[in-house]
Amino acid sequence: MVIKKYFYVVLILLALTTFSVAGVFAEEAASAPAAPSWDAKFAADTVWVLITAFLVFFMNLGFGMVETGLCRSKNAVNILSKNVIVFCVTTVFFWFIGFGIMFGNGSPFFGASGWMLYGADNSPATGDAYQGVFASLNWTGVPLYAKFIFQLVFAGTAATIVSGAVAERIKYFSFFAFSVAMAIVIYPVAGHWIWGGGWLATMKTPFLDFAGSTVVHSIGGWAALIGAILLGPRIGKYTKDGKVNAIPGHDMGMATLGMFVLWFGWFGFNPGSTMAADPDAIARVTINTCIAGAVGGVAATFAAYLMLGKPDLSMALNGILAGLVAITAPCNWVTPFGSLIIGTVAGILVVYAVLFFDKVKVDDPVGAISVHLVNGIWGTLSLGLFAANVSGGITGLFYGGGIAQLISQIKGVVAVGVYVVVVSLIVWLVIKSVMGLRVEEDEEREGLDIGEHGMQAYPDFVGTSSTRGIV
Amino acid sequence: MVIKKYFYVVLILLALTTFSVAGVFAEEAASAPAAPSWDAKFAADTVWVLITAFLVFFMNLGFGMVETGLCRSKNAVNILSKNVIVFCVTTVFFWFIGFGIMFGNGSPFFGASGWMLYGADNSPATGDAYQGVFASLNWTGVPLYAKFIFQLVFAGTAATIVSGAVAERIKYFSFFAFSVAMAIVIYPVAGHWIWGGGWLATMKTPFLDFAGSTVVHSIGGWAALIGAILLGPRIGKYTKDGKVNAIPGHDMGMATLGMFVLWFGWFGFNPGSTMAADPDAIARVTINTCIAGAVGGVAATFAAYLMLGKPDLSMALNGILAGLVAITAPCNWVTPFGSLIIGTVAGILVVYAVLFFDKVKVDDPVGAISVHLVNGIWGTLSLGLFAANVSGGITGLFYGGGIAQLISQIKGVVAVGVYVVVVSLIVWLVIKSVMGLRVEEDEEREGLDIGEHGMQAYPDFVGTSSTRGIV
Amino acid sequence: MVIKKYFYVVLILLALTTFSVAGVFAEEAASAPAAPSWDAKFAADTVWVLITAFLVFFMNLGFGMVETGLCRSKNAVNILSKNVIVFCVTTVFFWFIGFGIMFGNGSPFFGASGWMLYGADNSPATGDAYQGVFASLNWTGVPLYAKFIFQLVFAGTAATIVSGAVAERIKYFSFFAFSVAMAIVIYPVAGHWIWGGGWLATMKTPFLDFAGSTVVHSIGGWAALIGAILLGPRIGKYTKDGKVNAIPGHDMGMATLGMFVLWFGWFGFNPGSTMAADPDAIARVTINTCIAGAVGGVAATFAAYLMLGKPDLSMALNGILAGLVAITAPCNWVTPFGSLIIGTVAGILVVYAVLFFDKVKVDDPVGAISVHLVNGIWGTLSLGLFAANVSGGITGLFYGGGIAQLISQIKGVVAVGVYVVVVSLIVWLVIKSVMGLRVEEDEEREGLDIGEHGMQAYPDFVGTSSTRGIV
Amino acid sequence: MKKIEAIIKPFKLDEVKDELNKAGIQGITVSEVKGFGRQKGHTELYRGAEYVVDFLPKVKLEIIVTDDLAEKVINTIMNTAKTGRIGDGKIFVSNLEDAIRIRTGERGKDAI
Amino acid sequence: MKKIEAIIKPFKLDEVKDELNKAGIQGITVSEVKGFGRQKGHTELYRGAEYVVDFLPKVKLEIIVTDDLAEKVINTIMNTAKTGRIGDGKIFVSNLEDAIRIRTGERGKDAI
Amino acid sequence: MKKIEAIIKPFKLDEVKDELNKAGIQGITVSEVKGFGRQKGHTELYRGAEYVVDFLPKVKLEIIVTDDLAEKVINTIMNTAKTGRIGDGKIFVSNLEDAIRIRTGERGKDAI
Ligand SMILES: Nc1ncnc2c1ncn2[C@@H]1O[C@H](COP(=O)(O)OP(=O)(O)O)[C@@H](O)[C@H]1O
Ligand SMILES: Nc1ncnc2c1ncn2[C@@H]1O[C@H](COP(=O)(O)OP(=O)(O)O)[C@@H](O)[C@H]1O
Ligand SMILES: Nc1ncnc2c1ncn2[C@@H]1O[C@H](COP(=O)(O)OP(=O)(O)O)[C@@H](O)[C@H]1O
Repeated sequence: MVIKKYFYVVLILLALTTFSVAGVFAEEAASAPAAPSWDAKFAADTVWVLITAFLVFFMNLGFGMVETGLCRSKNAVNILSKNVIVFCVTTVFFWFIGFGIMFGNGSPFFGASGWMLYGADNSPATGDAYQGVFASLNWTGVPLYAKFIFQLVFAGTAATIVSGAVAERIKYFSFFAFSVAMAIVIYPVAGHWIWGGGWLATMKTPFLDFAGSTVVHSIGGWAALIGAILLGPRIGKYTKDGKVNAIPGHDMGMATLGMFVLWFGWFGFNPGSTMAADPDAIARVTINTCIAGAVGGVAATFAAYLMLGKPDLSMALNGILAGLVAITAPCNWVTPFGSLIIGTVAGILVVYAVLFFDKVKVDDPVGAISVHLVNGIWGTLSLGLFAANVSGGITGLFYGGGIAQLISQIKGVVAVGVYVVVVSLIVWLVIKSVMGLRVEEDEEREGLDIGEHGMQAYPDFVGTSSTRGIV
Repeated sequence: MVIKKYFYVVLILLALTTFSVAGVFAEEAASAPAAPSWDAKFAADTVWVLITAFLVFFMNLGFGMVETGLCRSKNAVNILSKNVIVFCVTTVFFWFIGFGIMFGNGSPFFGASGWMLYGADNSPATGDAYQGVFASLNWTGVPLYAKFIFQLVFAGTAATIVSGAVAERIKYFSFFAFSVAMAIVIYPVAGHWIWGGGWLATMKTPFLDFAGSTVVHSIGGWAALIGAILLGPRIGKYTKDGKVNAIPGHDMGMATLGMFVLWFGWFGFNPGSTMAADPDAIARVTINTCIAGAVGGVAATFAAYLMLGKPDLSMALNGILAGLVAITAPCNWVTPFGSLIIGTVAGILVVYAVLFFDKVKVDDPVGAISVHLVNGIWGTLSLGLFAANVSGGITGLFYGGGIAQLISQIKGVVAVGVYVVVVSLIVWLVIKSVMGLRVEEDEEREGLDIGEHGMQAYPDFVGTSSTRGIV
Repeated sequence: MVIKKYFYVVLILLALTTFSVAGVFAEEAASAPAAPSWDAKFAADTVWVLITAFLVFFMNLGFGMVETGLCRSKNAVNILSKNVIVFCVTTVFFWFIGFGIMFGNGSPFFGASGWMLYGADNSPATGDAYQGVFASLNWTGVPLYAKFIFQLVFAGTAATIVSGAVAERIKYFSFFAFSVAMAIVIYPVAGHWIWGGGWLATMKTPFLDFAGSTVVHSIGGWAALIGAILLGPRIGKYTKDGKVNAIPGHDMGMATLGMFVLWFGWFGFNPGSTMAADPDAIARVTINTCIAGAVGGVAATFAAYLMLGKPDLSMALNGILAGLVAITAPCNWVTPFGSLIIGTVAGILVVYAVLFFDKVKVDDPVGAISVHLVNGIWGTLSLGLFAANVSGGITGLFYGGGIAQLISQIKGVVAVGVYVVVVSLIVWLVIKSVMGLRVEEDEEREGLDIGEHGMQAYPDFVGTSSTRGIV
Repeated sequence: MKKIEAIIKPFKLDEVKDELNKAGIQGITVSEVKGFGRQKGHTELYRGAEYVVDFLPKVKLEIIVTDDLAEKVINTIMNTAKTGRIGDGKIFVSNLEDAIRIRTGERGKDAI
Repeated sequence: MKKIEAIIKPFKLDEVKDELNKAGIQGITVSEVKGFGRQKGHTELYRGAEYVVDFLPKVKLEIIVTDDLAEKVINTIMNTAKTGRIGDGKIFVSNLEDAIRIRTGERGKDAI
Repeated sequence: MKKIEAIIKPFKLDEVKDELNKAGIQGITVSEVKGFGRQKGHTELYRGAEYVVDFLPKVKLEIIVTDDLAEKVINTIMNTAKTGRIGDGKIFVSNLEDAIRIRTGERGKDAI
C-alpha cells in the first residue's frame, strides 16, 4: 500500500517536472500573433466553434450518466469517478503531447511538432496564407486556442467510450493509465492519419470521416473491445453451462438522461465539425444528425420488440446513439433520406450486435462496443454508399459515384482497426503487468465503490428520516 | 400476442414502403439551390436559429424528467420510454407529412405541398424574393433545413405534453399511435392557421402567438385533456366517497432537474422564435421570458403556502413552467413589467387549476393540463391586454390599443380549442377501439414497467452491495 | 402559525404595491431608443452574450444537484426548494433594486440610479457615445436588456452559493429573506466597487476580476461562511469529544451531474464575460477555464489519495470546481501554463480547506466555503502573480510586472471581505431575531422535508410495485 | 401475546391497515420484502439476456396482539388481503414472551 | 436463547448500537421499517390533495442473546432509545430454539 | 412448524434460493438488512472525516417449514452460503404456531 502510494507520488512529481519545463516553452506560445481587427466571419466562426465545443464537452455528462445508469449501484461511484477523471486527464496530456502528434506537422504517420501548443501559428489565417506548425488545421479560420478546445473535447469523447465497456471490474488507476495512453498515442496517431494530413487523408481518393465515426467512435470502440476481452466478463454474467445472465442497470432514469444529453451534445459534435458558421453546411449536418438518431431509436425499439417481445428502453437508447454514431462520418455528404436509411440500419444493427457480443461472451455492460465500434464502422462505410454529391462533389456508390470512395472507406476502417487493436493490446498488457487490470474477486462482489473509493453512491437507507450511522 | 406482433410488423413494412417512395422525391429536394456567398446576417441568423433549436430539443429531457419524477417508480421506465420515442416518431412523421401541412402552400385551412421537404424553395431568400412552396416561412432568411429543424423541435414539444397527463395508465403503443396523429394532423393543421399563413393569421387583426402559447402548449394541452378524460383516473386516485388521494411523485430531484432543463430550453423556445439574430428582439424576449418564469415560481410558492400551508415544491416547479407557458405568446410585444403581471397571474392560476382538475376528477399526474392548457390560454389572451407597442405596433387593451387584438386572441383560442378537442377525441376513440387505451387493472397495480416493458427502473435492492439476482 | 402566515401575506402585498408603483416607471423605460439597423458586430455580440447567459443560468441546476446530492435524502426537497426559489427571488429584486445599485451611476460606493432599468440609456452605443445612467457598462455594445440578463444570472449565482453551506438546518423562509438581502444590498454594493465603476475599479492600479472570483464567488463565500458559523454545525457532525463525524451525501450521481452542469455553465460564465464576440479573447478564456478545471480535478484527486488513502469522488468534484473558481478572475490575462499552476494549487487548496473548516468546526455540508471563498481569494490574488501581458497590458509579479497589481488585488480581497462579513453578519442577525435561523432540533432529526415542506423527495418504498399508501 | 406476521400484496396495505385499525389494533410494523412462492415470477429479457424475476415485491406486516385478539386479526387480514389469486400471501403466527414500551417501561399486555 | 426485536427511532440507532456493544452484544441485524402506532402520523398535502403519512420511518433491531443477557439488553435499549416522547418504540421478546453460525457450523449458544 | 431465519451475504442469495428450491422448499421471504457482527466493518473517510461502516449489507431469508424439513433446510443454507470467511452469517430457528394461506384460508402444514 505504502509503496504503491509512493509510486504515484513519484509519478506526480515527474509530471510536475514535465509541466515546469513545458511551461517555459508554453510562455512563448502565449505570445500569440496580433489579432486581426474585428471581422464578422472570424467572429461568427469562433462563436460557432466554441459553443459547439461546449456542447461536445457536455457529452461527458451524458457518457457518465448512461454508463452509471446501466451498471449496478454498488459500482456507481467508481464509474462516475472514471468519467470525471478521464476528461481531466485527457486535457492535460492531449495539450502536452496528443495535439502535436495529431495535428502538428510531421510525417504521414504522426505529427511531430506543436508540443504544448508551442510553435509558429498565424491562425486565423487560412489556406496558403497560413504559416505554422498546424498546417492540417489551416482550413478553418479560428484562433488556435479555439481549434485546440474543439479537438480536445473530441479526444475526451474517444477516451470516455472505453469506460463503459470495462465498467464494474477495472481498477480505477489502471483505467487512469489507459486514458493517458489514449490521449498521448492511440487517439492522436490514428487521428493524424485522417484529420492531421496523414496518409489516409492524402490517398488519391481520400478517406473521409466528417465528424469522427472512425476517428472518435471506432478508435474508442476498438480500445474498448480489447479492454473488455482482456478483462473478461463480470462475475456471474456467463454461467458455466453457457447461459447469459442479465445484469440490469440500476437506474434507467439516469441512463435516459444521459442519452438525451449525448444527443444534445451531438448537435455540437457533428454540426460543429464544420468549424465554421457555414449556414448551409451546419443546417444540413443538423437535419441529418437529427433524423439518423430519431430513426435509430424507432428501428431499435421495433427490432427489440420483434426479437425480444417488449420495447426494451435500454435498446431504444442504444439505438438512438447508434444512429448518431453512424451518421457522424457521412453527415455532411448525405441527404436526409440517406440519413433515414443509415439510421435505420444502425438501430437494427445495434440490437443484433448486443446479442452477438453476449453470444461470444464479450461482456460490455453498457453496449459501448455495439454502439461505437459496430456503428462507427457502419457509418464510415455508409459514406461510401450514400454520399449524394451535396457538398464537395463527394458521391457514393448508390448515387452513381462508383466504388472508389467505398474502397477508401474500407481501407481506413481496416487500417485504423489494425492499428488500434495492436497498440491498445500492448498498452492494456503493459498496464496489466505493472499495476494489474482487474479488481479482486471479493471487491468485485462487494462493489468497487467500497473497495476502490471507500464510498457508496447512495449511503442513505432510503426513506429513513435520520440516516447518519446507517451506512 | 403473436397476431399483435405481426400487426406491428405490417405497420413497419408499410412505413418502410412509404419511406422508399418518399426517398425518390426526397432526392430531388436534396438538390437544394446554390448557397449564397458568405453573408454575415445569413450566418448569424442560422447560428442563432440552430443553437436555439438545440436548446428546444433539450426540453425533451426536461419533460421526461419532470414527468417521471412526478410519477411512481413502478411506472418510470414506461414514462421514460414514451418520452424517448415521442420525439423520434415526431421527427419521422413531421418531416414526411406534418411540415407540409403546416407550412406548405395550400388553403387557409391546411397546407398541401412540401411533403418530405420536397418542392421548390429558394431559402434563404426572403419576402418577395422568396419563391417556393413554404411561403409562410419566407420572413426568415435561413436555410430550409434550419427552418425545418426549428419547427420540428416545436412539434416534438406539443406531442410530449400529452405524455404527462396520460401517464401511469396508458398503453405504450397507444401513446405511440397518438403521437403519430399529433405529428401528422392535429398539430400541423391548427399550426397552419396561425403560423402557416392560414385563416387566423390573415384575419383583419391577425391572431398573434409569438412562440406558441397556443400553437404548442394549448394544442398539447387540449389533446392531453381529452386523453386524461377518456382514460379516467388512476386506480386509487379518487375514492368512492369523493375524496381525492394524493399520489406523490417518486423523485423530486428528478422533477426539479427537469424544470431547470425546461427553463433553460425555453431560452431557445422564445428568443429563438425570432428566427433571426435581431439583437433588440432577442434581448427583449429573453428578459420577458426570464421574469415571467421567475415570478411564476414566486407566486405559486406563496399561493401554495397560503392555501395549503406549506411551500409545495411541486407547485413551485409548476408555477415557473406556468409563467413560461404564459409569456410564450406575448414575449415579443410586452414590457418586463407586463411580464411581471402575466407571470404572477400564471403562477397563481396554476395552483387553482391543479385543485380544480382534481375537483372535477380529471386525473393529471404531473399537472400538464394546468400548466400548458390553462396558461397557454391565459398567455394568449394576455397578449391582447398587455401588448405595449414595443414591436410591430401591436398594442393591447391596457396600453390603449383597444379591444381588437383581444378579440382576435379570443377567436384563436376558441377555434383551436374546438378543433383540437374534436379531432383528438376522434383519434383517441379510434385508437381505443383498435388497440385499446388503458392497461389492465392488474398491470396498472403492479406497474407498467413490468407489464409493458418487462423492466424495472431501479432493479437494485438499494444499498445492497451485491445485487444480481435480487431483482 | 396563523399570525406567521399573515406576516407573509402582508409582505407580499407590500411587494405587490412596490411592483405597481414600479410599473409606472418601468413603462417609460420600455420606450427604449430606436434600434440601429442590423450590424454584424452588434448581432454577434448580443448572440454571444445571451447564449453564454443561458449557460450561466443553467448553473442553477448544477448548484441544485451538487448541493442536494451531497446532503441527506431527508433534506432533499428543502435544498431543491431553496435552489429553485433563490433565482426567482433574485430576478425580481435584482431587477428592481440591485442592478441600479451595482451599475447605476452614483458614488464610488454604490450606484443610485436605474431602478427597475428605468433611466436614460442609449445602448448599444459604447464609450463616449454612450449616454445614460449605466455608464459603467458602456464598454459593451449590446442592448440594455442583454446586459441585465447577463448580470442577473451572475447575481443569482452569488446567492445560490450560500445555499450549500447552510443546508440541512436553515429555515426555508429565513433563507428566502437572506436571498433578498443578497440581491438588494450585499452583492450589488461590493459589485459596484469592482464592476460598477466604484472605488476599487478606479484606483491607480485598478483591482481586476474578470468574471467574478471575488465579485461572485468570494461574496457568496463570505456570506456563506458567516451563515454557517451563526447556524452552527448539524446535529451529530461534531461530537463532544471533538471528533468529526462524516455525514455522507445521499446521491453521488446527482452530485457528479451537478458538477458537469456547473463546468458546462462555466463556459458561459468566463468566456461570456467578454460581453462581446471577440474571437481571440473568448478562445483564450475558454482554454484557460478548461485547463484550470481539469487540473483542479487531477490535483484534488491525488491530494485526496495521498492524504486520505482513496480517490474521493466528492473531493475530485470540489477540485474541479475549485480550479474553475480560481481561474474566474484571471482567465483573460494568463496563459494556459499559468492556468495549469493556478488550477493545480486550487485543487490542492480545496482539499486542505475542507479539512481545515472541519477542524475549526465550521460545518459546510457541500464544501461551498472551501470552493468559493478560499479559491475565490486564491484566484483573485493569482491574477497579480500570473497575469502574462496577453491582454490589456496586465502583467503580474511572476511575469515581470512588479507588485502593483498584486497589491491592488490584496486591497480588493480585504475590502470585499470586510464589507461582506459585516453586512451579512447584520443581515443574518436581523433575520435570526425576526424569524429565527434554524429549524427545531426534532425537525432537523426527522428531516426538513417533512417539517418545512410536508413532502418527501423519494416517497416510494423503492422496488415495491404498488406504492401508494406506503409513504 | 402473539406475533402475527403477514406477507401481502403491496397494494393491499392501505386497506388492510384501515381494517386492522377498525378491529382495534394499536400498532403495526411494516417492511418491504421480496417473496418467492407458488406465484411464479416471470422471465424477463434485459438487452437480450434472460433474467428470472422470481422474487416478487411484497409487504410484510408484523402485529403484536394479545392472545384473544389473534383470531380477529388473522381473519381481518385474510378477508381484506384476499384477491383470490395466487400470490395473495400468508400469515404466520408465533408466540411472544414479552413486550416492552420503551417510552414508559410498561411490560407485557400493557405495552402493546 | 432469546430473540429481542426493538423498533426504535432511526436517529437513535448509533447510540443504541454503541451501548449494546459495551453491554457485550456480539451481533445485531438492522432493517428499515415503517411503523404505525400511537404516535399518529400527519396529514400532508401534495399538490392540494391530502395524504396521510401514518407509517413513520423506524429502525428495527434484531438481537439474539443468551437468556441471561436478555434483561440487560432490554434495559440498555430502553435507556438509550428513550426520548420520553410518543413513538419511542417497543421491544418484543420471543424464544429462539436454535442458532447456527454458517461459517463454522457451531450451534446454540456458541453460535451467537 | 419452524421458522428459519438466515442472514447471509447478498451475493449468495441466488445460489441459496436455487438449492432450497431443489430441497423442496415452497416459499421464501427475503429482505434487505444491515448486519453488525464479528465481521468488523471498516472505517472510511468521506471528505476527510471518518465514518465507521460497521453495518454491512446482508440479506435475510425467512423460511417456514414443517419440522421434518428444518434440518435439511439448515444444512442446505449452511453448505451453500458458506465461504469460510468471517461474516458468512447465521441461521436462527424458532417455533411457529400457525400458518395461514390468505388465498384459500388453509391453515397449518397445508398452508406452507
Ligand atoms: N414457506 C414460506 N416461508 C416463507 N415465506 C413464504 C412461504 N410461503 C410463502 N411465503 C411468502 O408468501 C408469499 C405468497 O406466497 P405464494 O405461495 O406465492 O402465494 P399463495 O399463498 O397464493 O400460494 C410469497 O411471495 C412469500 O413471500
Ligand atoms: N402492537 C404492535 N405490533 C407491531 N408493532 C408495533 C405495535 N405497537 C407499536 N409498534 C411499533 O412501535 C412503534 C412505536 O409505537 P408507538 O405506539 O407509536 O409509540 P409508544 O411506544 O410511544 O406508544 C410503531 O411505529 C410500530 O412500528
Ligand atoms: N447475535 C446476533 N443477533 C442478531 N444478528 C446477528 C447476531 N450475530 C450475528 N448476526 C448477524 O449475522 C451477520 C454475520 O455475523 P458475523 O458475526 O459477522 O459472522 P460470523 O458468522 O462469520 O461470525 C451479522 O452481520 C448480523 O447481521
